[in-house]
Amino acid sequence: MQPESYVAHHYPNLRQQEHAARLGMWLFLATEILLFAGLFTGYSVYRFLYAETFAQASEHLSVAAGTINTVVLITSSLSVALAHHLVQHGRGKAAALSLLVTLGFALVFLAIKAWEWTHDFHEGLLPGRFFTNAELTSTGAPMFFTVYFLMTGLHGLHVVIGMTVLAILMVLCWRGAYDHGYTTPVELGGMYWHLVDLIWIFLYPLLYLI
Amino acid sequence: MSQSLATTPPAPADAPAYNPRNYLNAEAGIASWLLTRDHKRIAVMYLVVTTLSFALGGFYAMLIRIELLTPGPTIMSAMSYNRMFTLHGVVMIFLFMIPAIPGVFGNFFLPLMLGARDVAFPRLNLLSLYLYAIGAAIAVYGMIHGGADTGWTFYTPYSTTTVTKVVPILLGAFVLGFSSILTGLNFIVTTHTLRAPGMSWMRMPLFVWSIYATSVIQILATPVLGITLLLVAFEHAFGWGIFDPARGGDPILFQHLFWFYSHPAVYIMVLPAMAVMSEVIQASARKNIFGYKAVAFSSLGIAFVGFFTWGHHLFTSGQSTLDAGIFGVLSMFVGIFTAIKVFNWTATLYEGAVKFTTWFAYFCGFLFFLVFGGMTGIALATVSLDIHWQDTYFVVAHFHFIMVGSVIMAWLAALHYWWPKMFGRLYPEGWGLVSAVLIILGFNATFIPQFLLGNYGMPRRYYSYPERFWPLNVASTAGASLLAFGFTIILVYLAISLRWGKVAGPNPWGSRGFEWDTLSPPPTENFLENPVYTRGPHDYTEAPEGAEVTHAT
Amino acid sequence: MTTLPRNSTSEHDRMEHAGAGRYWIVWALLLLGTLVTLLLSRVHLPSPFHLLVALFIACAKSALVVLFFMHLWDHGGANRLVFATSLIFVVLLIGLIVLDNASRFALTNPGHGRTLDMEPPGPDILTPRGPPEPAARPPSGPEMQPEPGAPVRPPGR
Amino acid sequence: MNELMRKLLFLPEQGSAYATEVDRLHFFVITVTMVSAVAVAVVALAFFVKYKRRSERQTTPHVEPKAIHEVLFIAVPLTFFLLWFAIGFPLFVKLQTPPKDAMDVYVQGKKWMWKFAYPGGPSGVDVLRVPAGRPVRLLITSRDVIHSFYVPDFRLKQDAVPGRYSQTWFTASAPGRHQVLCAEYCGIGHSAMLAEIIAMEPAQYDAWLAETRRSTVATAQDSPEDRVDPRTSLSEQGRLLSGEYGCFKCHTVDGTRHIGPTWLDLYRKAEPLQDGKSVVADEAYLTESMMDPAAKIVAGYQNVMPTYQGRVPGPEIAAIVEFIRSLRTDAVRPEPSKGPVYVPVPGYDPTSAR
Repeated sequence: MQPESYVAHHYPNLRQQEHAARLGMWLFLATEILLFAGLFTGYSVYRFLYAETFAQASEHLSVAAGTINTVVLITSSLSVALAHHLVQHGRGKAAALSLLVTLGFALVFLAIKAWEWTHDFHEGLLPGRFFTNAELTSTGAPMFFTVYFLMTGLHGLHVVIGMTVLAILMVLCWRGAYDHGYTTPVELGGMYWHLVDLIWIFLYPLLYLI
Repeated sequence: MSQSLATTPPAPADAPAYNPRNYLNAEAGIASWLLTRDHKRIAVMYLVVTTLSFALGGFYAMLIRIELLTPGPTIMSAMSYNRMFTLHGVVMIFLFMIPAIPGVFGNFFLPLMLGARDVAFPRLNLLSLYLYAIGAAIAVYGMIHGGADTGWTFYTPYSTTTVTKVVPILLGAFVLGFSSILTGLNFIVTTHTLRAPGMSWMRMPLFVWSIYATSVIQILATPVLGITLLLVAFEHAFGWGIFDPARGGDPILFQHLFWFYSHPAVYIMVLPAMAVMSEVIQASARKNIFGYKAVAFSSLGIAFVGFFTWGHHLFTSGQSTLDAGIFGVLSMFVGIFTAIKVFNWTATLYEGAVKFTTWFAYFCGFLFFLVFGGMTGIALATVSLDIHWQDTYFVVAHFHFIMVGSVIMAWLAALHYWWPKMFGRLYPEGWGLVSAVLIILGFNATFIPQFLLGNYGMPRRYYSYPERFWPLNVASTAGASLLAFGFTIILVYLAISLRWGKVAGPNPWGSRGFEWDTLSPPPTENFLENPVYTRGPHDYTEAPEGAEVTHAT
Repeated sequence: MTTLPRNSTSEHDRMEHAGAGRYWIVWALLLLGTLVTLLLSRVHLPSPFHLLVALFIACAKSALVVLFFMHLWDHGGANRLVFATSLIFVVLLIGLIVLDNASRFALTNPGHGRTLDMEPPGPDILTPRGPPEPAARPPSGPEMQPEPGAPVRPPGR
Repeated sequence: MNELMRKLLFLPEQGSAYATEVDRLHFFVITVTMVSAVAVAVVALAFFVKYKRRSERQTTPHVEPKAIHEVLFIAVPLTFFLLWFAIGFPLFVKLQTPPKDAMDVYVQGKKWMWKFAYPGGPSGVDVLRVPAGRPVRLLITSRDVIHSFYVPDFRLKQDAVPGRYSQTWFTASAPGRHQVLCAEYCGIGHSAMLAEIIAMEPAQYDAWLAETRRSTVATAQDSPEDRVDPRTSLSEQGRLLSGEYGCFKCHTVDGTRHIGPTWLDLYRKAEPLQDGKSVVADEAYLTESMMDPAAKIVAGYQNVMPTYQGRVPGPEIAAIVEFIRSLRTDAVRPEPSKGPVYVPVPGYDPTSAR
């Protein structure tokens, strides 16, 4: 069940190595969580200071787009989880297809995001000094969009990175690299994608549903 | 020791052997170094780059001290001076103190102490070295093209409006942060998964405990700094206004986020120093530590509580009185954990067999700096006293004592203590003691006047100063020259001993730390046989050539 | 190996044998959570509850993702510890900073530079430094003194 | 005792009751610290002497500490630490809560000067007059970057953050002069951002305030364009305006070299430029240097001066140029406005200043 070729020289066995890889991934995800925590702190402080303005500014965002994107990301998380499940049962090709579905959802997500941003551009709903919207005049409105663009931007960047990782895994799955009981890379790549989903789960109510 | 006596061919006591097939000569050629995955080679490369950084930072420091020799302009303009102290801070903190001990000695000895063949992710380890190099390169690019004049604290809105090259410096620090994260990640996973048979948590050397605690901080704090520095760079480049008071932003928020990393960063620097010293004191006193659990858990305590004291940097910033109180009290608890260590180290000498060596001299210096630096830290946490001291030379002297003093002492102690293990040769003990005395005296002469300057009311980052501060500044500069002289001596004799030093043998100090069980220098695979541990480190209850295991702890 | 987590074998097996069914259930629950948040946001609950409910649902949803999609339900202690620790630090980071803003001397929060009764008379002193009207004031307006050594910036950029 | 400790520790004079209180805590903390540090050192030394290594093969017993040791190691320092905090924190709270009857002064930090304003006037630069014995609340803000208002004699410090006010307060115990420094790094002029608090007898202060208000009320309400007061000479106005715009942070009027060229004898002087040319400092050049400082940099100086384009109205430029013209070594000129010199003079009569 354990092909020796996967075990690095300094590990006694594959299980130990998987344990290490998983722990390493969780530690990495912890750093990602704290990276976003910096932005969430900024959000919290400014929402506290400009509570009403944030509520008004949030109404200029499209709740429909946000909701659809939430559904899209949640579903993409499902397909990644299924991919891992499939590859564990030796069905590499099916797993690759499942990852392809995920990539499709990710593209939909990015497309909707791009549409939203274009909309914001036209409305002048831009961060800081670029803010030109005439309807929102109170202090703090540009700050909302600063925070909004920073958070969705950083999240979007993670989506792109995640897509790259999943694309590579998809190719490897298709070639049958993980059909031998060694599925750690798929699991770790999946965890990264779930984190992207996780962060969006918080961004959605905080930005769209104030 | 016992178990690995089996793995180490017991060398005859009178003719210590130089291990001919070691990690240094296992492969030849530049590429074999640049592409290595051996933690020991990576450690040696870290040693080279951090030493270079230290020299660069020290050069800036000397320029600063010369400038402050007279109250008015001395050798440079105000603008150059502002850049000097910024670069001094950035180089010393991000390029030297944070990576120095974990990168060099953590990398080299953590696997050796755990009985592992390498760290958990050797490729990641090499990547972390390269990230260090890239980060350093970006920062150096920024320095060559004008440097930054913000101070290493990058306080907004100054840092977002200055015209100097602050963005490359920020990005450099950001990349260095990733290097630091990867190192920490590697150490944590190594400690969890690669302990050799018999190496239970309560048998781990104290060095490992402290490095583990350090890694926890690196993992949790560094990302916050990363995003904060990115935000500043972003704001400087595009003006999105997140910290811009003219757009309703809050510069104090920046200070919170910055110190959420940068206060724990002090422990990223000090904990490895404590790690080294816990080993050095046991080897010096030939005695197991007094209160193993207390010392081990106090490292974790420092790592944890150290996170919730960041607000003590903001006592005068306009932070709320309530928050100041919370942060003040929590700061006191960090002091407690440090006090536990100090008392336990001192008590370790009790019933020991103490020998005065160069590294023990550094231990004494370390204890002095830690006690005084720590005590002045407690005084600073006593909120109302901090009001007078905040942003004065008192703070400068305080943090130079507690983090620079202790890190340099530990770095030098580690270098001397482990030199025979790393390179198989001995340094000249006489010269070692001379330079140790010079450095400890020089350090005191540099920074004790600065405590007094702070009391007297001289704010930090002053290019020129009223004449009443003059004599103390001269004293400080004189001390700094002594310090520079001491470092030069060390550099020279260590370089010489690398080639012509006396061959050390596997264990010249008779230490019972686990890392001494293997050959000097260690072979690439660390141990000739897989070690199995039956008792804790630093067990001196039997004579060196004593028979096999009799009792396990 | 002493270092192997004690439950690692069973952990591995549990993961192997968990069916795909539970992923679909989790997915359905996540969609349900999204729907509930959306509907509740239309109800306009009073101020703090509004946020609290939204955050509670978000936490529940993310718990589902973490426990089942990311297998924390099956994984050993160290992984859980890592995740829990990171969350504690996030909460304390945000908590202590917002607490500062909430309990400060009120005028020390941004936006209070222009409170009327704080306005002292006299020429050119203490001009209100409150946040400007959006888009009304260029960033390096006449009040922000340009950095010395700066190339002269065109006003208004 | 108080004085001895203060001198030993190089602490500045105690200008307020608060300073004395804080110093008392300081002495307590420092004494305990020193005593305990020495105690640790003595114990370590005693161990070192007693337990010196006798042979390289020496063994030592395995010592496990008793729980009581570790408890003592924690409890003793913790008691002291918390005691200090318990004394220190109320003092801090006191500093954060100004008394209700305190008089207000608005303080504005600006690169690189301190501006002070009393509600109802007047306002001034770099000199703050306060009555001794009366509490003064400072509402501090900044105009550009963060500064920190630091008065060592009062053991007082509070950051000036742009866009909002922070507060602190003090009561000067006796008439005297106290230096103000900037403690938060703010750029090139950071170390030159000095000001002075002059504590006056309350009666003298009241008289000074009334007098100053009478004489400035007419100009104070005017718009900046009309600030050139026809009652004083143009060069005198130029001198005042130069102080207000912070020219003296970089330019001296006594011939010494500073960040910028001195103004003494500058008018009609041939200045060598960086590009090798030279220029005669006439009215045109002086005006251009204010509006576009980077255009012609005098050799040996850095391009650090900000532009004053749009910030200084025409009549004021004229006044400043006139002031520069008046600065000739052979001319009788008004007292140069240097930064305050820190000389604590006992019994100094502040009303005679300026």
